[in-house]
Amino acid sequence: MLVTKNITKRFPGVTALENVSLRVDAGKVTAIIGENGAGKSTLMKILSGVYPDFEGEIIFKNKPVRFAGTSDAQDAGIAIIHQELNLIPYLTITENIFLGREISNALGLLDKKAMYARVKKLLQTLHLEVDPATLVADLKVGQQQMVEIAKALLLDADLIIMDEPTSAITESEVETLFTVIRKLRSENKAIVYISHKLNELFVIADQYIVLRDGKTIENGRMQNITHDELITKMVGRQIVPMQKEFAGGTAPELLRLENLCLKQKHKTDKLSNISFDVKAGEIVGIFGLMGAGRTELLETIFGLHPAESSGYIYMNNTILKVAKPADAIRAGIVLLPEDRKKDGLVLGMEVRKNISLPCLQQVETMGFLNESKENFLAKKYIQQLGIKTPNEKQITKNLSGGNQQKIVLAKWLERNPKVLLLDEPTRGIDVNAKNEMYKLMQELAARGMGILMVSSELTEILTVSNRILVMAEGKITASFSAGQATEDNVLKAAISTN
Amino acid sequence: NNAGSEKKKAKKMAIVVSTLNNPWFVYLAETAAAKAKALGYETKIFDSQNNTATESDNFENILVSDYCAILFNPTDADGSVANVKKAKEAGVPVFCMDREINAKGFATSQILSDGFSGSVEIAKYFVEVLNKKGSYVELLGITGDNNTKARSAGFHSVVDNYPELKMVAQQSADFDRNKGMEVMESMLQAHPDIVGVFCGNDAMAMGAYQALVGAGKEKTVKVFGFDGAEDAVKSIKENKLTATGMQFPKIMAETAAQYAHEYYNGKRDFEEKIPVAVELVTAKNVDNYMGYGKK
Amino acid sequence: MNLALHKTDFGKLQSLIALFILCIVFGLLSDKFFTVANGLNVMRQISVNICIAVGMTLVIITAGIDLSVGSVLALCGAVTAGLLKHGLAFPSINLFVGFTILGAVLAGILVGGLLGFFNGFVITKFKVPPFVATLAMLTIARGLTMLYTNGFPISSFGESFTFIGAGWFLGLPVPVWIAAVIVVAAILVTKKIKLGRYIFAIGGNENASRLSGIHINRVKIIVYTIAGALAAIGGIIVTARLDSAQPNAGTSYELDAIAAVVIGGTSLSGGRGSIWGTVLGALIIGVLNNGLVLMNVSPFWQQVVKGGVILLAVIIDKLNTKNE
Amino acid sequence: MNLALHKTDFGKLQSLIALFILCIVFGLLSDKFFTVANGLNVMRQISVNICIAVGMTLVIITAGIDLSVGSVLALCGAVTAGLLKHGLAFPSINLFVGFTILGAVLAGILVGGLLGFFNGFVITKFKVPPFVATLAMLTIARGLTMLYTNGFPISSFGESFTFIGAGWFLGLPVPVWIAAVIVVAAILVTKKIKLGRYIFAIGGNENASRLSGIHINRVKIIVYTIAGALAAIGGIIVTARLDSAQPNAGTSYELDAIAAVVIGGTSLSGGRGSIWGTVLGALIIGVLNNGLVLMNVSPFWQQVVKGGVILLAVIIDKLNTKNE
Ligand SMILES: Nc1ncnc2c1ncn2[C@@H]1O[C@H](COP(=O)(O)OP(=O)(O)OP(=O)(O)O)[C@@H](O)[C@H]1O
Ligand SMILES: Nc1ncnc2c1ncn2[C@@H]1O[C@H](COP(=O)(O)OP(=O)(O)OP(=O)(O)O)[C@@H](O)[C@H]1O
Ligand SMILES: [Mg+2]
Ligand SMILES: [Mg+2]
Repeated sequence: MLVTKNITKRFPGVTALENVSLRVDAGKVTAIIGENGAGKSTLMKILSGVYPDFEGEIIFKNKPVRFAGTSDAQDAGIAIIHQELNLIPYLTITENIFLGREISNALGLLDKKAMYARVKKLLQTLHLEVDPATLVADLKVGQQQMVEIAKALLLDADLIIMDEPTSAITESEVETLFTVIRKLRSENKAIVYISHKLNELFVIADQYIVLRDGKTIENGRMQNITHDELITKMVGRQIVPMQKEFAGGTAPELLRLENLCLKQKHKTDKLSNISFDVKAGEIVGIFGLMGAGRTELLETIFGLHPAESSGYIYMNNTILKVAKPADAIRAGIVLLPEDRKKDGLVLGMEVRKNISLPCLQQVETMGFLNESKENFLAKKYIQQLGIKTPNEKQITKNLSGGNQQKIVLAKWLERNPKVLLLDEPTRGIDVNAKNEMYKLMQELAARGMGILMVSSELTEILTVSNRILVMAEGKITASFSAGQATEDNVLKAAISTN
Repeated sequence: NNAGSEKKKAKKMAIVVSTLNNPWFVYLAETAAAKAKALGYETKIFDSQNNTATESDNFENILVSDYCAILFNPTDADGSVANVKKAKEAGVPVFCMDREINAKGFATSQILSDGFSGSVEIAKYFVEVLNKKGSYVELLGITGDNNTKARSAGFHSVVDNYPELKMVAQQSADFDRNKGMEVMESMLQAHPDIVGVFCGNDAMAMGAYQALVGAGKEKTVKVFGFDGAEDAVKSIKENKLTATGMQFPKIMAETAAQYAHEYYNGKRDFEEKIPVAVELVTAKNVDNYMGYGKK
Repeated sequence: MNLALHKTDFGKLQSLIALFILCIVFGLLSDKFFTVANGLNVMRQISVNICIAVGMTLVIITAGIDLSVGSVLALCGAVTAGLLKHGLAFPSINLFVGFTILGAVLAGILVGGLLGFFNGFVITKFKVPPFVATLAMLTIARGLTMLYTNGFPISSFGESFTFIGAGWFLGLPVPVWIAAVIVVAAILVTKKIKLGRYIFAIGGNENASRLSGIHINRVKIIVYTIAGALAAIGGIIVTARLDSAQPNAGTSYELDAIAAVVIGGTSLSGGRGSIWGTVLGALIIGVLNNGLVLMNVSPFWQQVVKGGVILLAVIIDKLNTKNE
Repeated sequence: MNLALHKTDFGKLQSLIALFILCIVFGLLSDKFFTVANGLNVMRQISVNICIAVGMTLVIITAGIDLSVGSVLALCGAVTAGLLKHGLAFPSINLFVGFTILGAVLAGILVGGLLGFFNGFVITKFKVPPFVATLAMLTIARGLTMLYTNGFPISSFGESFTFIGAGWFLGLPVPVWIAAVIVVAAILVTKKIKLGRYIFAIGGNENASRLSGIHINRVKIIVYTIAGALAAIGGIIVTARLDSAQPNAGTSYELDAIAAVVIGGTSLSGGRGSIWGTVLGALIIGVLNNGLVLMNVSPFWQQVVKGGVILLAVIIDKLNTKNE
């Protein structure tokens, strides 16, 4: 279906791709795997016409092609789901999905009914229960992710590229996505699938291609390789999976919530009577299906909904008034938000400036910002978290998705907070980095930090948490100690609503 | 003549002035208002912001709220005609102050200060002071403005007959004191040898003088203004400005108000055009004058 | 975010409240306010601003801005007037072209369209920020107007032309009809056809729109061209109304237009807004100017009050939208 | 986005090229251009615009805008002049307060700061778009100026005050020194202290900044206050230079200031920009005004040429930045 020969792409200061040659077959799901910054997205952007200027050639359906723009690629029959969401916030779901290919009637007037109907069907196949007339701005990341998928499906292209389509969605949505993919495969379409969730690949992928540092390392069939071999190939060495040791337990209580509620007009409350505590050195995992209210929970603790929220937050047994994030931060509570693009980073700013933003006082000397201190700080975390960037002066926007995520974490660590709120902390992070992240979390916990982690990855929750809370429709439906928790009793609790 | 048949309107006069962004017109408007009040009328001042369209809006608004007369300082001799027409059709008498409208039989009376012949007077004195030779520069007012055109035209109608008086630069400074200064500063760089400046109004003249002081040329370069503003008269007394054209906003405003009053009391036959001469103010006769008028 | 959502839905409604309050107040303070004659006055007076503001709305929704409308208005008014009055003369080849009213009007609109096209071209092809590009056009067009008119007005064209600005049709002033047609057309464009959809998309997220294969530049150029043409129509109305083309007509009209757009709830950062809102914004400004003049407020105080009221109007708006 | 990156790095350099070309051209066309006297002349003339544009730069980097600077300038100039000339009189309690020059100047700056604070307050607390809030302040402040001065200038304060605007110090005009101090201070603020960093962060991504614990509102209010105070300083300089406070001073200065900022490579969408660039922008505009007068270009043509050159300046800039 598609063959690339010696594709090379350079950015100022970085060679993202170097002589990449690969082939993608019809009727197969080809997984592209590699560490953060390996060049996966860049390659996909080239295939889909986002970057018209590159060295090397692309042969699509046995014809050499060179796309001047995305519309060319679309016309040729290549659709892509970008890693970063690309939706128009103030247009509805329908308007977004049909953007650029609206249905107009003879008079040139938009046929809104037809489009609405079409989208409603599309969303049904994806089990996304929202009105197609909803503004995208009002969807959560997960829901937006599904809209992106729908958008790609509408094209019914011959080659569909999915760059980390599942980074923001939960198992149930992943399942629906997979049924869709299987259908496409049966229709003899080619699918390129990028994900850092390796076990997904073993479920859905037929063959794999490993990218490392912008070079193709190897490719083969999924059957003939094991989980660990795959990891070794991407990272280039063995990695030791984190071993969980039970901390916390008797440690003093750090954060306590009492009857935390979050009202919303003409709707059922997003949170109702949430009460639990987090002990020093404890990692509490919160699991739930998309829309369970986990994000709102963290946001409320962090002081983002002062007007609508009620209930009490205690820090070390003293009541804490959080009217705005600054209050929470002062008290030692920090949040790693769910949507790094919107809430996490100033993308236009240099890496070092993003890292130092919340802790500028640390890099001051006599009231003046001290550049060398700042660079030192930045370098420290680039090194500690293995952030892949030419230097600390790189514009954050130019970093790969996963590396951006690491920066969001880095910027909080320097403040060494007492309580760390993590909303989907490993979204878009590669296995190795993930593993490092888990180790880091334990290390921090060991230092007496309390960690509250929201994740849609059940395995992740089970690996790191000392205690697991399950949320559904704004309520806590169950609580397990790490010992008791198993895949299915957690999932049950997540689905049951009472 | 529908004079008799009219029902008595309320004793309210509207004063429509081309702009309040310039002290001279503020003075014109306020004197008119004061006089009308003294004659027992309610008054309201309307600012046309140098925009004939805004002037139309003002007229329309006036015509729905029964005023008995409009004391009018037009924004443009041609553009304002339509507005005066509208007023006449609505049976509201219009008395023009200072600036005319280029149409007969619409305004009940026009009490005009003749910018053209005023600047002719200044020009004559200009020629005399510079005794017929030397290079000079001119500062124009807002481009496209009536007074800008009239005053410049009057000035050149005289000065251009003296080949040895050479205008080396002609720039606009928007009737603005600061602009006047800055443009003058730059012109002095290009033409250090000038002996005179003619300015479209006193604000620019004062600015130009400031620039000359800055360049240490205030003694060698003669500055001529127009309007008879307080600052200008004062500075002529102090031998800073050389001359200005004294207009008599007080006289024009008060005459207009007086006429409107007489019209209200039934008088109908007015002289359609009453020119109010612009008098040349120089160091010699300055003592007879004060800001905007005679002592 | 939600705020934003509600803004687009109810923004108009909010400004509507502000407008009502304003009318009530003026109604109480001046018996002249609620007369038919005065109502028609206000409508006639805002119609030019509406023509301009509609174009401005489209531009602003694409996250752009057009500062040149005021002087484009002046130039096109002058051109139409000039062609009507003197036609086109080419002495060299002693050719003279006379113009019918329709011809002159179309020529004026064409010129406006071309100037707008130029704006769009510079903005898209050379990536000049709209603010700078149109600021430059503001001075250029003003200069051209002065050159074309030598700074002198062009006047008196006779009834059949002045009809456009001063005439009546079915009990309403002609300018009001023109404005109405433009508004309806613009609402169609924004709500019913692709172009409108793309305008919003580009303003909402230019990059995403490009990835969806929209021809960003083409759309933008079209929008600026429309804005130019609408400014031209405004210029023709003004000229006809005064029976005279003033070389410094339209000075600082861009501010009134932008104010109408923003008060109408269109966001200057693009992606959100509505024609309907803009109309309300223009009404608020028009009623304000009219009411203050009817009441006996001194011109100096008028400025203070006007500023204050505009502020209040928007604050009321915001306060209502806050508690979603 | 790389564009963006390079823009911030080299933007200044680019405008520098434009400036050079401009100077060369004028140098060739007029032998008077490259004289010390004229150089000082230009510097003196742009110093007021620089005062204003520096404040404007900070505001624009936060993704805001301040249209009120022109009339704030006028009001503060008038207040200073009034206090100098007539002091403060409270007849009721027959109290009279005279003002020293320093006192009057500080009072003027204070008023400017307060007006700016009010802008910031309305913008942050009531979420009024900066454009509307400051547009309202534009009319309000102008009205207050007219009320305070009754529309008449306040003049002649004597040598020691006019020194501020017309005096010389170490071979440079005093206004140039004042502007220089302000520029240096502003560069320090933007590059060397927390506040500056926050200003950029807020403009770049307000959400992320809030979640990083930055007090958005506080920072914004500070910025608008600074802008107001700087406008006031500009007003005092103008008043001192003319030895007279003109009620209509500063009309449409906001456009010149914004033009300087944008030509200097600061993005109106916020997050990017530099004081240094703004200074270059102001220089380009100043040189342009000066050069055109030196060459005695007719006022009509001047406007056309000016617009064209500004356009070219920015285009050159862009073309150079394109090929990263
Ligand atoms: N616009 C750009 N400018 C400069 N460098 C870039 C740009 N885009 C990507 N890069 C660099 O190219 C390399 C590959 O980036 P890419 O996004 O393809 O990685 P990736 O494999 O998708 O990583 P991830 O798994 O985190 O998404 C990275 O080092 C990144 O910093
Ligand atoms: N912006 C919004 N407007 C309206 N409803 C919303 C909005 N965001 C979330 N919701 C609803 O509020 C509830 C909580 O959603 P939220 O996404 O916070 O839960 P979550 O478990 O964090 O989901 P996710 O895993 O996607 O973060 C859900 O019913 C969701 O549909
Ligand atoms: Mg990627
Ligand atoms: Mg969430």
